Amino acid sequence: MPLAVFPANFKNLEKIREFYARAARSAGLDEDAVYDIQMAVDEAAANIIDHAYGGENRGVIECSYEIIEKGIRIVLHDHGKAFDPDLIAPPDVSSDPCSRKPRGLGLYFMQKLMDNVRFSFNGDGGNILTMEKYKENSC
Amino acid sequence: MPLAVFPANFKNLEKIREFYARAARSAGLDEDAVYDIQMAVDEAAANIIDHAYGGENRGVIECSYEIIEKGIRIVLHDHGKAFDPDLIAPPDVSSDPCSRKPRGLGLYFMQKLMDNVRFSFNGDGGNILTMEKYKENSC
Amino acid sequence: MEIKTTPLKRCMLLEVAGRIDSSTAPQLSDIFNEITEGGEFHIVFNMSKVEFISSAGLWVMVTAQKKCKRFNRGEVYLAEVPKRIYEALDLAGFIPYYKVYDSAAEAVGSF
Amino acid sequence: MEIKTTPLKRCMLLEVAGRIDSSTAPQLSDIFNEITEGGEFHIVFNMSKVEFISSAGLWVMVTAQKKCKRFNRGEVYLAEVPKRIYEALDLAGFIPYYKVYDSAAEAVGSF
Ligand SMILES: Nc1ncnc2c1ncn2[C@@H]1O[C@H](COP(=O)(O)OP(=O)(O)O)[C@@H](O)[C@H]1O
Ligand SMILES: Nc1ncnc2c1ncn2[C@@H]1O[C@H](COP(=O)(O)OP(=O)(O)O)[C@@H](O)[C@H]1O
Repeated sequence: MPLAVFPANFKNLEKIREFYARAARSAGLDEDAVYDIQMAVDEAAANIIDHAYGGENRGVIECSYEIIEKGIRIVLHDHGKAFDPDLIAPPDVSSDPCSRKPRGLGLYFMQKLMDNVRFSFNGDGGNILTMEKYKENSC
Repeated sequence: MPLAVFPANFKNLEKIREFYARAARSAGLDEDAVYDIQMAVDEAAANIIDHAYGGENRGVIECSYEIIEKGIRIVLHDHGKAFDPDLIAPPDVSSDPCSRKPRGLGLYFMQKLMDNVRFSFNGDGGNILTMEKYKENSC
Repeated sequence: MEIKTTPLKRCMLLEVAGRIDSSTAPQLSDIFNEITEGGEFHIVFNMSKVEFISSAGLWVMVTAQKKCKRFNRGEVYLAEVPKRIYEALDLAGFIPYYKVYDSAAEAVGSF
Repeated sequence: MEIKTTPLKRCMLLEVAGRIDSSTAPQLSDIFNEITEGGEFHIVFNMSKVEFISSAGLWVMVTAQKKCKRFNRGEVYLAEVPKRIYEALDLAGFIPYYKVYDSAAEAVGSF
């Protein structure tokens, strides 16, 4: 599993997106899928910075991936705060955004753009987010 | 001397420009010079149609060229009316175009865009316009 | 991210090139604030050169739209929105809240 | 030559793609006449896709400018003029008689 470790700050979001874009291309995914992956990992990493670490530069994000038969499996590992994704209500994307709180799109994008999204929280072992993206003809 | 004969009508202006564009490229002229040549031959051929023949489809325009050391020599040959270029006053390009008669730019463009412009009128032998365009570093 | 603003007779033309993520969204927010603090609430946001936008950037756009539409004093029009940016706006449910034009010229000419 | 017109709030946006020579200039003339006969004398001529223009085309532009400026009722603005087209306009001495804008959006936004 190729691995890259980035200090958890917003400047590094671009590097994280690029790291996974290259990985996705090498896994044979098309440019639409590459873009979806960039959006999903951006939201995931931004959440780690914002919510798990509660701010910039309070830890690192370990980024790894695995090329699988169907496409790519992405793993983001952090040592911040855990949370319960099941308690997070999905956004109401049919309501007027001007009257919504400007929050809650990140997890939603990850779920919409990726084929499989799983969190696991392991105490001192840290938090692991696994997302998979499949090629056009896989499911 | 490669030669192409076109019925003298406006539809053929594009073909005449293309004929000379290809010739100019094969003579090693750059794209700026190719464009200048296209403008000059367009004006020259339009004048033959408008003034020498007095309208469309009353004769042909014989288009030939010669690749010379300095660049290209273009020859347009028609059998329309002769005229005396020395009697044509150059346009006053510094005056308000809205108060000018909408005429008189063609010969001016030919002279400005080409390095050498010569008319010769030979009675039944027809009228011959020779224009030369030199490469950047020739003069 | 690069930002260009062009004040026009009846609106501000805003062009952004590059990526709008959590790192650069604050700059976009600043420029919208600068425009509205200058008293202009009619904005054409030409997105043709936006290569990436995350939810952080999308929310900045919503905040700007909200501010501009307040008191009926103006609006943010979008122009030349690239396919992937459009899809993100659509996924977020934001498309119904913007007039989207094929060209910046048409957007400007609709104020 | 392809022609596209887009009526906007305060002007007509005219876009022409291709070559304007003695063969196609009459079509350009027709479209200018159609616009002005429709009562619109504020025209943005987006030339970005004009590949060639001869004196025949240049004179059509002058005639349109003359008609639009009459009685102070309007003007033809030029936008996105390619280098070679600009040079032809310049050689003819026509540049001082047009406002030339880098983008159609700016031209539209200047009416
Ligand atoms: N990695 C994370 N660590 C801790 N909490 C998280 C994490 N990701 C998301 N959350 C929680 O889920 C909520 C929704 O996240 P998200 O959909 O990304 O929207 P936003 O980040 O804009 O609030 C967050 O407000 C936060 O409470
Ligand atoms: N090939 C030609 N045969 C006859 N007369 C010509 C020819 N070319 C130019 N002329 C004369 O020279 C004048 C100026 O020509 P030109 O500068 O091309 O402008 P325009 O064609 O717009 O009048 C023409 O009006 C015409 O009287």
